[in-house]
Amino acid sequence: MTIEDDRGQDHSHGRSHEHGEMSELSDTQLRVRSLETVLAEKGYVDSAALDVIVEAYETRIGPQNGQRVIARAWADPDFRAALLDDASAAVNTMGNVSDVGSHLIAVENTPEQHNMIVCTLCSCYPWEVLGLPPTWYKSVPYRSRAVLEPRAVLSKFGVTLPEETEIRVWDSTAETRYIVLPIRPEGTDGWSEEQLASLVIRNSMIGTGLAQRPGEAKGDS
Amino acid sequence: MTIEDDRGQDHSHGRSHEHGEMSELSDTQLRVRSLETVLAEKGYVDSAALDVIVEAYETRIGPQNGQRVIARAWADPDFRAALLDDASAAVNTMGNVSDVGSHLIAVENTPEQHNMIVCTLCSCYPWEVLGLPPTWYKSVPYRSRAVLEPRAVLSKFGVTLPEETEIRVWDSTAETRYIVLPIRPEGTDGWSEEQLASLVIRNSMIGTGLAQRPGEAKGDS
Amino acid sequence: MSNTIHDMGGMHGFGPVEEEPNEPVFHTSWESRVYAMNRAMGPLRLWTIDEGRAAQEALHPAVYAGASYYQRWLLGLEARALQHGLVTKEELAEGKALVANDRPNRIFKPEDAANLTRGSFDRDPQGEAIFKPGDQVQTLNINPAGHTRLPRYARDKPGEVEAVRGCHVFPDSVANGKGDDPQWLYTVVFDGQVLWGPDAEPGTKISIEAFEPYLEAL
Amino acid sequence: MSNTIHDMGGMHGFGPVEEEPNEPVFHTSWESRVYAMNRAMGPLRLWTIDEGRAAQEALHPAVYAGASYYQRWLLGLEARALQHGLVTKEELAEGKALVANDRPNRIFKPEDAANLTRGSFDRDPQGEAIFKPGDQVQTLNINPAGHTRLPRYARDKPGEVEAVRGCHVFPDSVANGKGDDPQWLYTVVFDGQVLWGPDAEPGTKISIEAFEPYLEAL
Repeated sequence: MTIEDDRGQDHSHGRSHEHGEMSELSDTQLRVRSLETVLAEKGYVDSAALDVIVEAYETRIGPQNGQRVIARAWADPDFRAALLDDASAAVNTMGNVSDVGSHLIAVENTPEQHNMIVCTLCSCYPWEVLGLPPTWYKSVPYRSRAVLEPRAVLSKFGVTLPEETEIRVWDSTAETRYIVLPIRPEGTDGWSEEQLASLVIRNSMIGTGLAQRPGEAKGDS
Repeated sequence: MTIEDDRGQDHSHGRSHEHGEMSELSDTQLRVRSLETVLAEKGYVDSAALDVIVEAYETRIGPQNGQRVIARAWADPDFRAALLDDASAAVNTMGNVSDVGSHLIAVENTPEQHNMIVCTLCSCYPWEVLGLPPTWYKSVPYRSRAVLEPRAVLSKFGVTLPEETEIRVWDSTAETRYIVLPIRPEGTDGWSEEQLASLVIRNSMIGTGLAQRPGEAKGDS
Repeated sequence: MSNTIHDMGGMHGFGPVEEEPNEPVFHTSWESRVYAMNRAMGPLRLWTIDEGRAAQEALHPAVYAGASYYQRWLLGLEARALQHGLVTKEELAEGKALVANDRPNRIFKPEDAANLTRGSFDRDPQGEAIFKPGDQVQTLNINPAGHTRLPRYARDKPGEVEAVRGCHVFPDSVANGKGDDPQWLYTVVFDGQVLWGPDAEPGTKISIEAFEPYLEAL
Repeated sequence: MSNTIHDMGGMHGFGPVEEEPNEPVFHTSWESRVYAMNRAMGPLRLWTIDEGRAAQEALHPAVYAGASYYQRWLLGLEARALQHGLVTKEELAEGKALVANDRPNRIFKPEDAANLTRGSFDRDPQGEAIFKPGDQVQTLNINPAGHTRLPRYARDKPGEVEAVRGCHVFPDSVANGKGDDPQWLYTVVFDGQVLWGPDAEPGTKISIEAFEPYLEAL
């Protein structure tokens, strides 16, 4: 075990821990290749299928699915009600995104309650509608802090809410999966679903962000 | 960060973690030397004084001090009463061991109650009477387990007590320090303090052992 | 295991939350292979999702806290593949198959990736749900040696049942090799002050998904 | 910090307790130098014992759980020496003094080692002790960002005061730079079942040394 600290290097937290260091990445890479080779030779995985899974998450299954869900909920009050009643069923009526499992739950932000999702015990995430989680969501800082100091975490994401707004943290400790329905931004009357979707940043569906206002630069998250 | 696991190596727990690996020991060694050199050059430490401190713990300040305390408590009822009343004061009357600070407490094993000492938050230990703690006492397995499953821990040390005996774990969370007064073994009537001291193994003063019986081979702990 | 480092809700010391601008889906190709292998082997039903979690929870805390997310997935997958006898240590060390095996009848094929839907965890209930929304409950103080999904910070605390989420596979049973043992699942909400005392941020509520055996009526 | 990995009472996953036969006092010379430096710098009164603990608690959990005992002491001592401006990073990297400093008036000399007695933590009380042996108390549910000596497993639990241990320096104050703030110290004993629920081993009691501000009357 190499001892590490903060002396001049950023070894003990943050990205270096999350992504490993170059010299060690190659160890890991060799180890992954070895595991895949053995599993494939023994007939447990089909490497071509792995390629297709990777491609699916790099292209098809991502936050764009959730953006369309949220935009429709903003545009269509019946869909909004259906979504809040049974998110799995409602999303599956949209047809052209990947089916979602039985346990999706949508929670609605209001001026009275802001919702925020975490999985303290592992990294549960509604990947059918949001794709794979970002590194920060899976990171030990987020998992440890979100339930204890959600306002402090929100402020790291640039989100400051009025004192009167209750912060509600949902710890995904079972197979239910949560998506946040953010507040529809003002100044969007009459917007199409496609226009509305452009305001739905990924973090707004996790609760660590708000939907963008019209004209606000679209961030990556 | 190198990832490690149990695949063929004992990297993830036990002694390799406690003592480091050879290639890394030398890193640590250089780092220690650097720190000592700088502190000495700047006048914060005197390397000759460090030598004397090391020598003191390698020779003078060790479990032999506690053994004499326990032996006297077994041999002398007045001393036993004084020890249980105020262990610091009682030990300091013995004169020829290093003075102990104000906060030593002796707890007596009986057939009804077996005492066991731990420091879950760091590694507090009565070094004035027992010397420096053994590695297992400072280790994360002992610190995490002793308060939750003391009987299971005791059994790892070969100590099995009757169900009726209550196990009392003392977590040293402040500057008080605990020494266990073990049960005097049978068959020692009329023994001298010196003879009695030979039965007091170190672990019996921590509570992870019992005093040895006459004729029992003396272990290192 | 239950009280391991993975149960980190409310712990300090892990550093600040840091967002990466323009983060890619995968940072390296090995990350994507690790993820895809884990996904592809799920449908083989050699183990459950909770066994997968338990394999990661069994990592030494220094490894768990120091490894990246996909490094943990790699270590967990290796551990399960070894435990289930799918591969041997020698094969992993040499990077090739050395011993014959009973090949699975059906493996995940490229065409299966068209529908990566999650399986359902709903199961037929063994009885009526004991609690209903609005009920006041106390979480139990459990510290099992095996897997559980009741986090430490939410044990032995009073809360309110907010919703009944159906009857699901019980992780504390299935991950410990004792079958589905389906249990009612509830959303139980706690006041921040109840969980954290005066150090809680004001105006916060935290909920967990709690299986019925975690709860007793208040 | 409070809820960091150092607060590990009741955690699982660290492996078995293993005793080393014929263990030496120090395994390597660097271990002995690290220990001796820490001891020798204590009397300089540049920091308190609780600041020393806090410096180790601030290590990343992966480092804390993976380092050996004396590696942690080394990292803690380096951190304090840097924080207090005794040394610079450049000096540690080069292994020699590069900048002048205000030398301490008095350092630990060889003759001081004749008496390595611990200092006293007794302080004059600020008031009468509130509790006496036999009193039933409840530990508070605190989760401070700063240093504390109330372990997580013993928070928010009922126990009994068994002894009054005098009035001591209060770690939660002194380690956070707020002075001694002396507080009464008690031994508080808990039933194993109260701390761990039905998973407790039968017939066990666990005590902590609890400062008065950790307690309220029951």
